[in-house]
Amino acid sequence: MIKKILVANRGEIAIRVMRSCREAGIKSVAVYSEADRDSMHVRYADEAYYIGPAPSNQSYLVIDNIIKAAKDSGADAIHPGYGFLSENAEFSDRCKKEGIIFIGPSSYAINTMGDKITARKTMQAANVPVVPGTTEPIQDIKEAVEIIKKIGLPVMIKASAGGGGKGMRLVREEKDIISSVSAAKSEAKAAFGDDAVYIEKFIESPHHIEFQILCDKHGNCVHLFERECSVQRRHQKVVEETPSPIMTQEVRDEMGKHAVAAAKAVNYEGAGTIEFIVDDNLNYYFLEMNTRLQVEHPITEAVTGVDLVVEQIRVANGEKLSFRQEDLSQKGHAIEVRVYAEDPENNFMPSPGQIKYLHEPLGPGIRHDGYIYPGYKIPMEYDPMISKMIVWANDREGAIKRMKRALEDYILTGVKTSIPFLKKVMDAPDFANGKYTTQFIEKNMDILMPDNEPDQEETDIAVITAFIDFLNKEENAKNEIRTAGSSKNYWKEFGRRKGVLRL
Amino acid sequence: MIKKILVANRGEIAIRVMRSCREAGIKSVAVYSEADRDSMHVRYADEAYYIGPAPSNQSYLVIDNIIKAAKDSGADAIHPGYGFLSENAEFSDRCKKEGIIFIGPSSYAINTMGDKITARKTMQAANVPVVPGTTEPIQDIKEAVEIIKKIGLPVMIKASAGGGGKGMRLVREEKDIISSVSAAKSEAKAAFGDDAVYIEKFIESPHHIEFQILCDKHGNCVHLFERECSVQRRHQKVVEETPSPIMTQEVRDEMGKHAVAAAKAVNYEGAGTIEFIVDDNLNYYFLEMNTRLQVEHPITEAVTGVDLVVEQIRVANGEKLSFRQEDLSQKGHAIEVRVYAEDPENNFMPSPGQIKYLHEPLGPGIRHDGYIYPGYKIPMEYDPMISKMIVWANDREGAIKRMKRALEDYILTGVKTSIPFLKKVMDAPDFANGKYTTQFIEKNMDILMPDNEPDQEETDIAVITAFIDFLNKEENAKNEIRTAGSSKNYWKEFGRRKGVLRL
Amino acid sequence: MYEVNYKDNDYKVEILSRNGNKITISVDDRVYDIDVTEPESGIFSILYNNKSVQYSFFPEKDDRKKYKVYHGDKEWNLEIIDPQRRYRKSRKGDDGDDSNYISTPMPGKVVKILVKEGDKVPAGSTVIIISAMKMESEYKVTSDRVVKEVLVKEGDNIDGDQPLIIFE
Amino acid sequence: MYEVNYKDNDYKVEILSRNGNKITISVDDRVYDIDVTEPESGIFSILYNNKSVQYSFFPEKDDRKKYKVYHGDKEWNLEIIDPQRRYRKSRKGDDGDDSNYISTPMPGKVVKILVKEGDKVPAGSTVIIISAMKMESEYKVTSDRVVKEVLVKEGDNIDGDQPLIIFE
Repeated sequence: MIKKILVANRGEIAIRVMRSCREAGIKSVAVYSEADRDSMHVRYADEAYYIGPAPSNQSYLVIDNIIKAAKDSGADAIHPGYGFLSENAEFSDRCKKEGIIFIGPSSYAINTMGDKITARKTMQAANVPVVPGTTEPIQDIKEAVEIIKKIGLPVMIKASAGGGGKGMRLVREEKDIISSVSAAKSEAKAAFGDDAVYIEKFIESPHHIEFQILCDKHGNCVHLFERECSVQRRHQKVVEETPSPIMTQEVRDEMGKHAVAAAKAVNYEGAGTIEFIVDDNLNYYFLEMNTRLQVEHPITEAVTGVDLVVEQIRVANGEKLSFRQEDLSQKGHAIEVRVYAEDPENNFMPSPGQIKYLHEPLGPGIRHDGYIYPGYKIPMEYDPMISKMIVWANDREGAIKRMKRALEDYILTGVKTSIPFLKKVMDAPDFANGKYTTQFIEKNMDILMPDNEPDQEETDIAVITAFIDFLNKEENAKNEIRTAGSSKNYWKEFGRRKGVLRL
Repeated sequence: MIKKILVANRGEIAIRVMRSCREAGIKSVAVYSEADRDSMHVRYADEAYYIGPAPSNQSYLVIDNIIKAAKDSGADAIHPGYGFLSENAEFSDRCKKEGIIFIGPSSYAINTMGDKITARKTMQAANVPVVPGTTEPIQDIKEAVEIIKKIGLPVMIKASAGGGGKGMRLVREEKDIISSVSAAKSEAKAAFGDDAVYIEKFIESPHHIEFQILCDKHGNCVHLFERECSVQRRHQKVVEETPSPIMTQEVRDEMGKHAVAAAKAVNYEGAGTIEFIVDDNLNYYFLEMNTRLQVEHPITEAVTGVDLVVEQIRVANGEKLSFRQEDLSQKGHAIEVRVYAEDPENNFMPSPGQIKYLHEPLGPGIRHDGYIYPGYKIPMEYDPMISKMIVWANDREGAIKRMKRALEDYILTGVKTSIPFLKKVMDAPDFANGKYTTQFIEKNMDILMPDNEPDQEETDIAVITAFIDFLNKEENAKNEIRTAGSSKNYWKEFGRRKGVLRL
Repeated sequence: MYEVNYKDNDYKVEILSRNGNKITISVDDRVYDIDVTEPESGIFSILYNNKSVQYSFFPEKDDRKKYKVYHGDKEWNLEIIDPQRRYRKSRKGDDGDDSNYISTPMPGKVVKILVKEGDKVPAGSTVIIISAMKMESEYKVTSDRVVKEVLVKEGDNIDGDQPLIIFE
Repeated sequence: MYEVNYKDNDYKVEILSRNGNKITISVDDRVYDIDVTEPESGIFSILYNNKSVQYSFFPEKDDRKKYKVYHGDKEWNLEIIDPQRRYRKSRKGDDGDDSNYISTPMPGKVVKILVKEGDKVPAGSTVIIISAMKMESEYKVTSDRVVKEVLVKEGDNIDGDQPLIIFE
C-alpha cells in the first residue's frame, strides 16, 4: 500500500494532489526549484526537497533529481500531475526500474498515444472513429477524386511533403474537386518538388469534447462522461463544462463506449482522457488521448462525485475499481474557468508579479483550486495559471449564474488576470445558449474584451481613496516621530480612558 | 418580482443570503449596528444602513429601525436569516402591514409552532406522533398508574407547577411506579404547594433528527430529507450530517410524510424544519418546528442540490415549487461543523478578539460559509460562531476524511476556536461508527478534550520562530534608522546590482 | 546570549551560523539546521530534516518581546529575555508583577465591581464580574488582598490582559 | 491644496470636514459625504448615499505618492500632487523623463540586447527583447535616439518599470 507520495509538480495541481493524499492518510512530498521555495505546495507538503534552479529543464524536468528526491524521502510512489513529466514515457519506465510506483500509465500506452500516426492506426484497429482521410500519399488525380467522394465534402487537401499552408486547398463543392486537387498538386510540386497529397475530412467549426476514462490493472475500464472544452483561445482551453450542452444521451453512451475501447486498445491503467472533435450533427472523431490527469478534471468530479486523484492512487495500489459503469451517473451541471495572470486588454500578455490583496470566493457550489496567497510573487518561469474555479449547480443556468457570482467575489490585486475576460464569456449570448464551437472566442472577440472605463463617480471615489490613504500615512508618520515605541502608546491610550495617566 | 432584499441579520448568514441574491440578480441591503461597521456583510452588500448601537435589543431586534431601513432603501422584501427577528410573529405581521414581503412564514404559523402546548395539540390533530404523555395535570395516584402503564416504561414524572428538578422522578421499573408517583407528588406539594403531576414517556439517550420542508403559497409542500443533529453540547448543535447514519429508507419516507403533514397543519409557506426526537429503535416523536432557515441547511443543499435560499425567495415571489417530492433525491453524504470563537479547554468560554492570520480550507468537496477576515475583530456582543464548514463526499467515510482534512487546513490565529475539539469529534469511534445519540459529547468528553501538549522539538521550533522574528525586527529597526524612506533604498539596491550607483 | 521563556523554562538560544534563510541554531544543547522564510507576514515556512512545517506568530502589541506562536493546534506564549530583562527579572523575583492586579484573558464588558479602593478582600472572594458574548465570568482573588485602585467602572468595555483592579 | 492626477486630468481634492470616519470631501466641484473605514490593510469600505463599495489600493514601493486603486474590474494609476511636486512638474514640462529610458511594465528576463552605448538607433527599431512566462516581447524606440547607457545585460532578471536602456 502506498504510504508516501512525491508530487513531481508545482502550483495548484501539486496542492490538489496533496489534498487527496491528506484525506487518504498518505504523506506527501513536495519538490521545488529555486523560484519556488515560498510556493504554497512546499508549505502544504509534509516534506520538501530542493531539485534545482528555476528553469524547469534544470529542475521539474530533470528525471534524476526527481528520482533522487523520491529515494531520499522514501516515497513509494510519484504523482506527476499534468505537464512537466506527466506524459514522459522514459520517466514512467525509470520509476518502474527504480521500484517506485508511477501514478500513471505504462510507457507503452504513453508512447502509442503520444505518436499521432500510431495512435490513429491503433484507434482504427479498435473501431474508434478517426477523422476520415488517406493514410498514404496520393499522386493520381483520379484516385484523389474517388477518395474525396468516399470521404464526402468538405475536405482539406494537404501537400504530403509540406507545411505552412503551401499546397493546401479546402474543397466545399463538388464542381471544385478536380481543379482544387490539380492546383494543390502543382503548388506542392513547385514548393516541395513533390506533388503527392493527403486528403482529410474538413470539420467545420468543430466542438472539442472529451471523455474521462478510468481503468484498473485488472482489465476494468469505465468512462465518467464528457467534458465540453470548446471555449479555447489559441488551442488553449479557457472554460470547460459538463454535461456538454449539445450532447444527447444516445451519442454520450456511444462515445463513452468508444472512449473505453480506445483506452483498452493500449491496455490503459489509471485516469486518462480521450479527446474528440465533434461537428454540429454530433459526428465525432478521435483527436488524441491525454495519458494523465487534466486541468479540467474537477468538473467531472463535481457531477459524478468521484475523486479522480483518490481513484488514481487506488489503481496504482493495484486495487480494483470500486464501481462499474452502471453505478456512475451525472448529477447537475459543472463549469470550470482557468484564471491566468495575464492581461486580456494587452493581447493576453503574461503578468507575473506580486499578489497584493486576495479574497477568494466562497459559499455554496464553489470549488476553488489555487495556490496563490497575499504577498506571493508569481514567478515568470512557469505557466501563468493561478487557479481554476469550479462551480456546480442543479442546472446549467444556475451554474452560469453561480460562476458569475464567483468571479465577482474573486478579488485580486497586484497582477492583471483573465477574470474580467471570463466574466464576459459568461455573459456572451452564444455561451448562454450553449451554442458555441472552438470558434467561439475568435467569433466573439469584440464582445469579450473587457470594457473597464470607469465613470466620473467611480474615478472620484478612487481619487478620494488614494488621497485619504496618503493623508492617513502622512499623519501616522508624524505620530511615529512624536512617540517612541508602541508600548508607550498603549499605556497612553489606557491612561486617556481613565482621564489620568496612572501607570 | 423581488428586486431588492434587505437582510435583517449579520455575520455568516447575512452573507450566505446575499450570495444567493447576487446569483439571482437581486440587490442586497445590509443593516448594521455600531459594532458592525467593518463586518463583512456590510462590505458584501450593495447598500448598507445603520440601525443602532451594538446591543442587539437596540439594533438588530428593533423592528422599527429595520422597517425604516427597508423603506429608505426601497427593498421589496426582508430576509430575516436565523435568530434575531426570524421567528418573531409581530415582525412578520409588521412587514405585511408595511407592504414588504417577509421571506418566511405567516404570524399564524410562527405563533402556533412557537407555543409548545399549541404546537403539540396541532400535531396530534394532524396525526404527527408526539412524545406520549398527559396533557392535563393529574392528582389521583391510581389514574397516574394507569396512564403510566398505557404509555409504557420508562417515564418521567414532573411536577405540574414546578421546575428545577423538584418533584421530578424517572421510573424505569414497574415495581417503582407507585412509590415514585407518591414521592413526586409529596415533593411537589412541599416545593410548590401543589401535588399535581405530568407524565411523559422518557426517551433514553435520544437522537435528534430533523426534516427540512419547503412549501409554496399554492399548497405544494415537499420535504428534503433528514438531518442528524445529535452531536450537541448543552442543547447547542455542534456537528450535523445527512443522511443520518441510523436512518432506513422506510422510516425516512414515513417521517418525511409526517414532516409535510406537520407543515401543512399550519399552512406553512417557505422553508422550515420539523425536529423529532428518535429512540434507538427509530420510534420518533415531534419535538418542535423551526419556522426559519437553520444554521445547518447547507448539508441538505449539498446532498439534494437545491439552493434553499433561492427557493425561499421564489416562494416569497409567489412562484410554485419547481419540483415535486419524487424529483428529489439524496446523493452522497454531507457533514457540517460549526466553528466557534471559544476555548474548548477553558469550559468553552467565548473568545472574542482580533483575527491575526486566516487561511481558509479550499479544494474538492468543501464549502466554507464564514464572514471573518484577517484583522477582523470578533465583537463580544453577538453569537461567537465564526463560520460553518460543510463537506460533501460520495459516502460517509469519505466525508469524515474530508472534514478532517478541511479542519487541518483551516488556520486561524488570534482567538481560540473550537477547531481542535471538532477534530476530536471526527476521530471519536462513536462518531466514526455512526452510533451516537445526544449523549455523545457528554459520554466522550474525556477523549474529546484537545491534548495540545507540544513535544520538545515542536517547542524548540516555536522558540526559534519567536527568536528569529525578534532578531529580524531588531535588524529592520536599525536599518530604518540608517536609511530614510523606502524610495532611497530602491535606488540603492538598483545601483548595487549594477556595481555602481548611477542614478 | 538570549533566552526565550516558555512556561517554567528559559531556553538558551544561539545562532551558530546564518547564510540567507539557512540558519544553524541551538536551543539549549539541541542544534537545528533550518531553512526559514516568511512567505506571508507572520508565517514562517520552516524546512528541517526535509520536513516542511508552518509556524504562525505575532508579537503582542504592547510588548514586542512577548510572542504568541502557533503550529497545528498548539500554541505557545513565549517571551524573549535579553540580558537587560533578565537582570530586571532576577531583581523582582518570579511573577512578582502578575499578582498585583486582576485582568481578564479576553476583551469584554464590566458587569459588576464588588470592591472599592481601600477594601480588604479575603481570599476566594469575587471582586469583579465580566461578560463576554453573553457569558458572565467571576474573577476572584486567590489570597487576602487590599484594593489599591479600581481602574474601570461598571459598563466599561475592556481589552484582554488589561489591568482592572490593582492591589497593594 | 492637493491635486490627484489620473490620465490627463489633475483633480483638485479638498477635505471639507472630517469627524472620525465620516468625511465630507470635494473632488473638483463635486462634493461627497462618505463614511470610510479600512477593515483590512489596503481595503477601504466606503458608504455613500447608502451605497456600499470596496476600493483596494496600494502605494508603489518606490514612490509613496503613486497609487494603484482597484474597484471591480476597474483600475486606476493615480499620483498625489502636492504643491512642491506641482512646482517641480511645471518646471520640467510634461513627460520629460519618461522618454529618456526603456522599461517594461512587468518583471521578466533580458533575452537579447540589440544595442550598445553610443549607438544611433533609428525610430521603430527593436533595442531589447524581454521574456516573461515563456512569451517574448520586443521593445522598440519610437523616435531616432542615441544610446547613452545600457543598465542590464542578457540573462538579467528585471523588475517591472526598471530603467533598462537610457538614451541621450
